[in-house]
Amino acid sequence: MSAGERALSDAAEAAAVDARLVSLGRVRGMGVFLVLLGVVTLMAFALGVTGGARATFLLSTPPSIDLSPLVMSVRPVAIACALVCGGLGIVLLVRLRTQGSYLIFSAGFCAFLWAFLAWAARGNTLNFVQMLAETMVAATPLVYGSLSGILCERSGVVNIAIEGQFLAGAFLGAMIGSATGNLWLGVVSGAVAGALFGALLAFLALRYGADQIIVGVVIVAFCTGLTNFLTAQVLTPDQTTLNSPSTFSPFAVPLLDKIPIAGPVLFDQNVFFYGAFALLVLVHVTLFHTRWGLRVRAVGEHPRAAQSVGIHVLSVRYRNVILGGVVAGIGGASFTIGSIGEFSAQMTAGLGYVALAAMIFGRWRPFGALGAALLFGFAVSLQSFLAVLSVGIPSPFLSMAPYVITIAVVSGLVGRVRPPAADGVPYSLE
Amino acid sequence: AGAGASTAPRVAAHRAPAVAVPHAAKHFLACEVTDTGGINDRSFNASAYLGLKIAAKAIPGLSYKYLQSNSTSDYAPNISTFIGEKCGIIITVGFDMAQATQSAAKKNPNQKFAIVDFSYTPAMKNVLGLVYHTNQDAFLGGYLAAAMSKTGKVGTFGGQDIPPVTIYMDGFVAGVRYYDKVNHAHVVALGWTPAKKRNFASGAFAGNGTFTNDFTNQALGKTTTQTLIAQGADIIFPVAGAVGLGAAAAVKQAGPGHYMLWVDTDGCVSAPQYCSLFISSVTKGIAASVSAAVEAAARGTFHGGNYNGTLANGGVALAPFHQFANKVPAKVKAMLNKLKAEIEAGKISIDPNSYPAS
Amino acid sequence: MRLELAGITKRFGDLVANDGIDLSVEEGEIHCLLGENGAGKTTLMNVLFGLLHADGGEIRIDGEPVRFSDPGDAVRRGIGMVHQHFMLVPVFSVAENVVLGFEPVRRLGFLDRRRARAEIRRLSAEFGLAVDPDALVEHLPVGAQQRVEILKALIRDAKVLILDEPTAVLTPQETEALFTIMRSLVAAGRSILFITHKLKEVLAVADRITVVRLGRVVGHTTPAETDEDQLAAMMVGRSVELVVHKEPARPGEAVLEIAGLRVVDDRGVTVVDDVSLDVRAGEIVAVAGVQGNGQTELAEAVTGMRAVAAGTIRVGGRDLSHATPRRAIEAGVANVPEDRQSDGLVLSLSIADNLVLNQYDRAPYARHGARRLARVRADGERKLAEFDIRAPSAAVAVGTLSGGNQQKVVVARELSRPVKLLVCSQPTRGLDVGSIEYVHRRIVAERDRGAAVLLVSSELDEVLALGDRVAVMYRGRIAGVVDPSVGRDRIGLLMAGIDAVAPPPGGAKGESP
Amino acid sequence: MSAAESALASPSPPGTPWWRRVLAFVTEANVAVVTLLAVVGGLVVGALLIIVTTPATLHAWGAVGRAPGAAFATSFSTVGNAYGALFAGSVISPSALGHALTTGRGWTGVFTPISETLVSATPLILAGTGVAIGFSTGVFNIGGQGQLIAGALAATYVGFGVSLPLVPHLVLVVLAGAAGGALAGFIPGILKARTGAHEVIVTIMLNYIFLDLLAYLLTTHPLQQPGQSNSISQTIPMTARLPHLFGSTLRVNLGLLIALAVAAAASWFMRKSTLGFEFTVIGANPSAGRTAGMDARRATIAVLTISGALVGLAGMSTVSGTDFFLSSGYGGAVGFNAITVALLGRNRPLGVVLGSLLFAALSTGGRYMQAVASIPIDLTTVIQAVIVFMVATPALVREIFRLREAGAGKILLFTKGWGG
Ligand SMILES: Nc1ncnc2c1ncn2[C@@H]1O[C@H](COP(=O)(O)OP(=O)(O)OP(=O)(O)O)[C@@H](O)[C@H]1O
Ligand SMILES: Nc1ncnc2c1ncn2[C@@H]1O[C@H](COP(=O)(O)OP(=O)(O)OP(=O)(O)O)[C@@H](O)[C@H]1O
Ligand SMILES: [Mg+2]
Ligand SMILES: [Mg+2]
Repeated sequence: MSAGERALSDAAEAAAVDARLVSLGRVRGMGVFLVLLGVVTLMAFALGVTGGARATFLLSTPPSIDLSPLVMSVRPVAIACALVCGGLGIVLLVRLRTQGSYLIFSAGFCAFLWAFLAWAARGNTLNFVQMLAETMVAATPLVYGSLSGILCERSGVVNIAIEGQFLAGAFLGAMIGSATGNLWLGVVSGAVAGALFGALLAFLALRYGADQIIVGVVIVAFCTGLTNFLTAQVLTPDQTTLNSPSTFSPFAVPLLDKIPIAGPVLFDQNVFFYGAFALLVLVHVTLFHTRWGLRVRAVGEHPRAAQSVGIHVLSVRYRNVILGGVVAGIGGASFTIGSIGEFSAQMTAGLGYVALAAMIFGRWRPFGALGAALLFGFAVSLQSFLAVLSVGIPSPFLSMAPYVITIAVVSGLVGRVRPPAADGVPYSLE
Repeated sequence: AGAGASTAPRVAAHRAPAVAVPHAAKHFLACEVTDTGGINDRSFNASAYLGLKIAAKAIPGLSYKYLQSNSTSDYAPNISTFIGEKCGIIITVGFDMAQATQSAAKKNPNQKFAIVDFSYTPAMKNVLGLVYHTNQDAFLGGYLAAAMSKTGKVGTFGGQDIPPVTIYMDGFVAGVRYYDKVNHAHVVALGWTPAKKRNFASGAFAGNGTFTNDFTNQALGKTTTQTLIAQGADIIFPVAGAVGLGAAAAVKQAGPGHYMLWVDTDGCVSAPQYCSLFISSVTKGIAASVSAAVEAAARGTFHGGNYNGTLANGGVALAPFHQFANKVPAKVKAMLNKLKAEIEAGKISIDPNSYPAS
Repeated sequence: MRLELAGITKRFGDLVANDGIDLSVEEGEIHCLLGENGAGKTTLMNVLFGLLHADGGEIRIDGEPVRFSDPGDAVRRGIGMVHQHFMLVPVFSVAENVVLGFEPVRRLGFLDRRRARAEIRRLSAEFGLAVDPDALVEHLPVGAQQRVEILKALIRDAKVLILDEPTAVLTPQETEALFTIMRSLVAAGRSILFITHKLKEVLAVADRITVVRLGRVVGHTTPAETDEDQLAAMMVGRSVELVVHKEPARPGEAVLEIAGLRVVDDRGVTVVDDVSLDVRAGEIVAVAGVQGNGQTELAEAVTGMRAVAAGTIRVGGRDLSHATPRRAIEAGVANVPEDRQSDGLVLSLSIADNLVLNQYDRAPYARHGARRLARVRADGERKLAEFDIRAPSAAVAVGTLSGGNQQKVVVARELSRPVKLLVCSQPTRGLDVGSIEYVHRRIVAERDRGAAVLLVSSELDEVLALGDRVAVMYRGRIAGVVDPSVGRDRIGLLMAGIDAVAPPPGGAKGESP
Repeated sequence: MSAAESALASPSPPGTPWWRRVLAFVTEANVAVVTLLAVVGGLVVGALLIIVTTPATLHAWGAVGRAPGAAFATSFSTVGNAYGALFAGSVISPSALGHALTTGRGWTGVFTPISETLVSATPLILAGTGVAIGFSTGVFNIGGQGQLIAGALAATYVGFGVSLPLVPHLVLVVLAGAAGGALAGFIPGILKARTGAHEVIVTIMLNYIFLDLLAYLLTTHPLQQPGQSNSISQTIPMTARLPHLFGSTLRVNLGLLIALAVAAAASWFMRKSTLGFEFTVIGANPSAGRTAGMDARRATIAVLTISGALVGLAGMSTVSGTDFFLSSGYGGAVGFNAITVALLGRNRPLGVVLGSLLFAALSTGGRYMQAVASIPIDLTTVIQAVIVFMVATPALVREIFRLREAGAGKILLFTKGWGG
């Protein structure tokens, strides 16, 4: 190869950019933050308690095999955590490399959390396992929502309508599940409801080139109004037959449910939970390892390129947007027949938007979104435990915790995201 | 809390068998303006609406309708819309609407109003304020819960940290503590720790407790309840309207040995699918008092003023045990009746701080 | 395989992009399609490739009429296209891009990446298209990206290969490599439709030449029977000055003084390393170098677009080391950015607005925070004439102009205010001879007016034609500052990081990273 | 483009008779026509919903075989009643008018509906304009609800906190409202600019945060009403209330004028001001803006702050225009309707004003419709949604109603995607 070629390869090295790497500034920020957290831990949780204060963490609930509860003396634990947290912060600052910085940061943050929980549960008992279990439950609808978002946006269609599809799925799921007394029919009809609005989005955005965000926003408004209206007009007059379905009850996976901690947390949930994780793996694998996925991503990144190799951009998008609707619809059904039973107006409480946040936060990757969902779920579970442990924080502040944490993480750790290049861009042949 | 000067239970007096009085019979329109909770909140909006229905059954020719409020800004226009509709009486629901109701009542002295969960001082001629001393029956509920608890822990949580809610929780906690005192037991009430001294204006919290800060998000109710159960409670008392359904779902999921007390209405009537979980319900006679007010208005016997629902006048009560009729020990039942009498007679305190917390 | 286009007509609204174009490509020939910006070359190729549907005329393969409803059809009939604007997914690996739409799969549609790699390696070897199948396309220099595009066509076994302005973004070395590939392809019995603006190249590789103007064929010819001037005249419809006339520079005092400049990208990698360079009033310093060796970052640093890690930048005595773009502009630095579409223009806005993009808030275009739209428009119309920008009016969106005219808008904006230092990167990329002539004249005129000019170009001809001095960059450092008279080869070697005296280390294989 | 503009822009050669030109105009898919047909479409969908959910009509349709006439008759009367009420409750009630004309009294009754419509349009105009400014700069502000609350809180505090004569007090309250919203908009702005946190996430989260903050402050001194243990704020004094425009009984107040002024100013700002131009450029192509010496970060912060300030004014307009106090039920859907209205108005202040009036009319009329015909007010949300659907897809409307492709006045509706 000519010298020129060599120069090119060097040039290539020089020009190489890894979009996934975080900037050094951010690493520095994380380091400083951890150090501060360490100090806080020391001040508040270590010195802020009476010497003898003990905290008890329950590590096992039925059905898992019995573990003796973990009894900790708060102060030493807090001091240890403070050291770990601050130490890792310093590590970040001195090595100042981007690789693995997230890992180190998460470790440090967990140390802080542990100290915080110990402090919160001082002189008291914290059911740690159940705390994790509730994290999972709270995360489940978010997983469905963000997967729906990923399916759509990876193919280049922004789906802001998730909240609406949630509502539709929740409504129809409850109504059919209740009317027929068959929960599986409820799931199916939830999926259908979601698919319908997915189809509407696809139809208006793809066939008529309507702005995807506008259509999305309006679908939410439409679903909100429609479900409110039908609840008042149809469900309420006939509550017992139309709006009191039973719910999927959790079933324990034999043997696995015996595993301490993991058992009750992961293997004693209801079908929507297992479904979410199955779907998660499925979407990940198909998206990144199959022909279908390759083509979907190509369409989402560079539709003209996809089209120039004979891929039918619009049909790929139609398929994905409707699939996304199905997923969101099922997620919606989980609000009613997977949890509460009856449908009540606006019961999804904006979680569709939170799911959207989880998707962006997770950088349009299934497992990234899972991480975001779990974080949010943990915050939800945490705040309810703190409330019951009555740590003296005014309850409105407890309930804003999940949202504050999300903002902190998104601005502190995630930063600028890179959506699929053609996301939201209408596509036409000529 | 809310111990307003209890005027004679005037309204209750009219709850005799409803004989259709001719001159009232031709046409009478009763109207309700809901607060933002909506007509289907399984709480005071729904109860008030039930009141209208009851009145309609009692009085031929009485028709009723409601207007939904979606935000604070809707109250005034909703009320004036109904005034325009020539409603015989307008029921407004919730303290949120106190101001709107008051100004509307001042502007239209001949328009009859009744407002749920609020009482005016000084009382107004054309407005009947309906308030309920739910800490009285909640006290009984607390005692019952403590008596029925196997784990020695019971839990409560509220929809929001506001008196109509926390007054329930005060009574509940008081009942539990009273149980401990008289039975030398150590049942703990999770979810609400009333402050020694109540002083709202200063901004100090009226206690420290668990709230969903939301009367509609049932999922949150479920999470909260699961948390209470996880922390050992086996009997839950949600004071959060429809959010209570989330609690019921959680209790059901927690399986045998976990029960709850419903709130506001008799749970076995308003949420029958969960009747098997309800030891009893701590009710608040909104429906009864509203229908009484409407009927009074229809019959032309309406007087403004304030109505205080108490155990004595049946304005608040502990609902039947239904499926627990023979699970609740006779001893406990007897005790509850005794307590009821003593509370009516004002013989025992229902202030949680008059008993030690265990 | 023999390809014929007969009377192809394509309209966009009332604009006729192709007007009854006839063209035929014989087996094993390189057929050059030549034409100025907006002549309709790309449009014609898109029609041929099934991306656009002709309003008239027909396509014949070996005499048999065919209809391409989409590129899939065209590919099936053995037509491959390397697009002017690459059709590559930046975040995909080379292998993924190459096999896209043509994926080898295992059971359940799982991608068979191993087979894809093997296939690519085979073709690479066969036609000397060095490229690493696992590299991310966005990390590759354009030359390599081009090879990926060619591989895309080859793996689909294209008989006729369309190359739309493939050399517009290539360095001399890359261009040479491409020609070698093209020759080996036609040797293997494939035929090539080759579009370019560069007459030298046409004469170098073409078997036959077709020239189009304003959507019409203006003539067929062969290298043997024509020369550059004749071709230029055919393209533009008038005679064109191909050599830049400029008097020897009369440099004044230094305007731009760069000392020990170090620029670090946001990952901490040093991209400009200890660079010191002066540009004096009335001289053009051309910076040559392979894409990605720091010359872009150098220009960005000078124009305040990129932070400076160490060293100083002074313009007219003022320290601009840590200046914002705005302060650079105020200091009299004009900037013709490398990528006009993404950095130079707002395609959705009108020409008039784009012409005042860095003046919009100053007199005479604004008063007390209010824009004077009437004035903006009037001036826009004036500059349209002055800089001979071909557009119906200054009110039309810049996006509707062809490449050449878009570049003229940028140049017009930068040169229509007092300028101390003119920084232009790849100023004639993708432009036709007519526009190139114009832009070059403008740059020289600016120099003669007494401005200092820093010209960054990977276009060796341009460097040699315009530069009074040539600074060659390699891996962020200045490999040498030479007089243009030293000639292409010496400079080419410097660009490749090889000092002319040292023998080129041969046989280095494999494309990184 | 604005409807007004497209009306002028309808292309037809000079010298064609006026009626031809009118005909040409009404048969082409220009903004005015499409919007009108969208409204029709929305009402049709609403009518169908009424018919399929009202027992009486369902019953009639069940027996359509035997008495088809009855089915139609019932449907018509039901829908007729509902929409009659919708109109009477939002624009003018014929009966009231008749009564007023005959007796010469009760004129306020005649004007009450329109006044109510204007009242509920006021916050929509303000908030919608705010969101629109964001959109036209490629910033998607879903934080309307939060900024609304922030503005309302600030206005309330200043309202009861300070005591001044009417004019200065009002000015202060208005400024406070704007400042509150501006702060709530500044947060996502600075976060996006400094850390790249996406404004969609941050603004959504802030909505919940402000809701909880409100809940907290309402039970806390000094906001909470003295002697009141409920979560309800102090009432603001007369001096802090926006004066009514037409006497005490009609609630339409100074807020409306403020809203219109703001809309006009915004229109000028986006079209003529240098900062507005900077916003447009950075919205369309940030890197080009940067090359031209614009500061994209500063612009992002400025846009979100201004956008927030306008939404904050909306909050102020409700507190000191109609409510006079805050409670946990504050806000409702204004924050989200603002987005829909902005889109309906195609991110143009003039459009936002018209869109707001339409939305306001539907919801005030909806209230009356529920009171008279017992049709749940949520129906109007559905109608509103359908309208925006159709406005957003002119091509669809063109197909349904067989309109010609519009020359000028063609509808261009766009937002930017995530933009990264
Ligand atoms: N999609 C389109 N819509 C409208 N006009 C178009 C479109 N594509 C091309 N044109 C116009 O058609 C004409 C021919 O464009 P084309 O890209 O074929 O020119 P070209 O010969 O490739 O020019 P260049 O040498 O700059 O690539 C130009 O005026 C261009 O503006
Ligand atoms: N925000 C808006 N709301 C309503 N109409 C608008 C808006 N912005 C622009 N328009 C319409 O678009 C037209 C063109 O806008 P533009 O800003 O170009 O005004 P202009 O005609 O250039 O002003 P001037 O004549 O002072 O230069 C305006 O005349 C107006 O009719
Ligand atoms: Mg071209
Ligand atoms: Mg072109």
